[in-house]
Amino acid sequence: MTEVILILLVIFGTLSLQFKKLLNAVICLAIFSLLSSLLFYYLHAPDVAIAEAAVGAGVATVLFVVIISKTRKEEK
Amino acid sequence: MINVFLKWKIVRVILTSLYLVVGWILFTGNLAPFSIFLGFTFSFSVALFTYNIFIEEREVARRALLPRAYLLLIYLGVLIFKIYLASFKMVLTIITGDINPRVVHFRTGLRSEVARVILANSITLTPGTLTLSLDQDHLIVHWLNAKTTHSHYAGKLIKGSFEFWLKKIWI
Amino acid sequence: MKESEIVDMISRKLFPYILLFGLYLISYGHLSPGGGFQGGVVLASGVILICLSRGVSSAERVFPSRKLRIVEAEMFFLFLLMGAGGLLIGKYFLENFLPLGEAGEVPSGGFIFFLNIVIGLKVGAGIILICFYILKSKGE
Amino acid sequence: MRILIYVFLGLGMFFGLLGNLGVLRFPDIYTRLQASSKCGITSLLSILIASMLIKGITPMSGRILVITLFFLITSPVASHIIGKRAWEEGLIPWRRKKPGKKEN
Amino acid sequence: MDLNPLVLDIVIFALTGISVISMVRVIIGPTTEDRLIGLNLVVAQIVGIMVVVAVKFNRSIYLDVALVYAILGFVSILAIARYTGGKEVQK
Repeated sequence: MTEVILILLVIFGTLSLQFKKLLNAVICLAIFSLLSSLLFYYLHAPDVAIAEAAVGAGVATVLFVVIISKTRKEEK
Repeated sequence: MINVFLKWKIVRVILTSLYLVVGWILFTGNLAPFSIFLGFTFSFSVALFTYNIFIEEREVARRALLPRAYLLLIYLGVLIFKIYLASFKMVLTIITGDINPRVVHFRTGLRSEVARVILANSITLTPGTLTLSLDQDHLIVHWLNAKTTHSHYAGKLIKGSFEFWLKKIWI
Repeated sequence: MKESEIVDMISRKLFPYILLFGLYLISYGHLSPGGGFQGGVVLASGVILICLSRGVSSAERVFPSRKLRIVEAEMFFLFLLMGAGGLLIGKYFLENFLPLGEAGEVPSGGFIFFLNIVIGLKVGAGIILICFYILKSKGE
Repeated sequence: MRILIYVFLGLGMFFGLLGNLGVLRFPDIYTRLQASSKCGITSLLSILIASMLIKGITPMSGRILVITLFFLITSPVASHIIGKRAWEEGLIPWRRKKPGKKEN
Repeated sequence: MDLNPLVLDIVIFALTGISVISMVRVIIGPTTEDRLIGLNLVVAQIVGIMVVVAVKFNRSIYLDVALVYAILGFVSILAIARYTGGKEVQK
């Protein structure tokens, strides 16, 4: 179980660096933090999982999206 | 005149905190007296801030605040049964790949806002239909297996018996 | 962009429940994987939901940013004061000076309960303020 | 009771798999949204009902009930938001080309 | 009711495999909306995994994480869909 999640983490980490359009990178980062939250949860650390889910997937995504909508959308 | 508004405000705060206490007890599952006391305190303090958003000033119909609970339960059962039916139909559609999508417009006769929103959500959950927009009483629906594009008949086919039940619950 | 009626209604009815759930996470912090920080973030996410669906001005009418600034500063002061109370009564900074209850019940942690509430309100007020400033800014 | 639990767990995995196949197979965004909104919620609902049946009447199944109600309320709203965004952006729905059919 | 724990393990693995399939849509989706559909599905399946893991470990407090993730996934999808219109829809 944990091996599968670790492989997926590597895949999504590299994908979020690869995308040229910033919004897609933000979506990949949301899935990245979701998977790391699941990893913590499976390893019996639910408080870290709550903090990761709350900050990484909720508030950070909202802030990234709002800031991207107010600046340029493509990476140069 | 000011007295009526004050009374209405007090009623709204009490109703909001009662709704919240039900959620608290259902979630904590802890019937110790201190926990219930904590639930009442927190619900009242949250209700003091948010009563104006939870129940707006113009929602004064009695049925809108206190729907008929037993009919609501029956409605939930019917809805879950229809969701399963819809999913089997969707699986058949996925396997055969036989689709004919159209976009249909129609109107609904419901007056209560909550009932309209629940009607739109139920339409999203039932076979092959997806609400794209809800503006006052005008719905735009994407239909996967369109049989007709006439507005009236399409509305009759899509809404089914939901509108009848919702009218009984909320009006 | 005009927001549709569905999103407006659902976020209106969901908002108090999310606040109550944040308060649950804060107050059960010593029994469950919650705690002050996580509960504060959930409180802030409820306000973000209202900001996204009805606009910043509607959320600012409920929680005025001037009062939020006062709350954030005072909660930090209160935290220091409670730590100093431990220093005065017992030996260490942040030492417990309230009676302990039975294990597994809510009032079992001494003053961890009050400490969690203070931290939760401070974190919630801080994140709400950050979101207000970013959502109101004009951009490029 | 045990058979019922197995049936619900099996239904959850069946619908999840086929819903994903539909999402991969359908031609445009609205039809994909149809597949995801039906089969996704049915798979989750079956798994939650099965875990409620495993636990019986305990505080734990009360919490699972809260999660179920939350998903029944918010999942259609999420698919409605995505559909509305695509509709306002002006994406044209896919339509089957059939010579005999009359265009409206 | 006590169940064979192997069954729950199989269910967890199967759900992980299903969510991998729906991550494919996130990777290859041509438009942003396709990626959002994938994100919505992944959130639902991961909440399912969390509930099944909590039932397997028999810990009631683990369910808090699932509910927190359900709330915040909804908020993030709402933010992405609302704040980033395409060409002419600009806030």
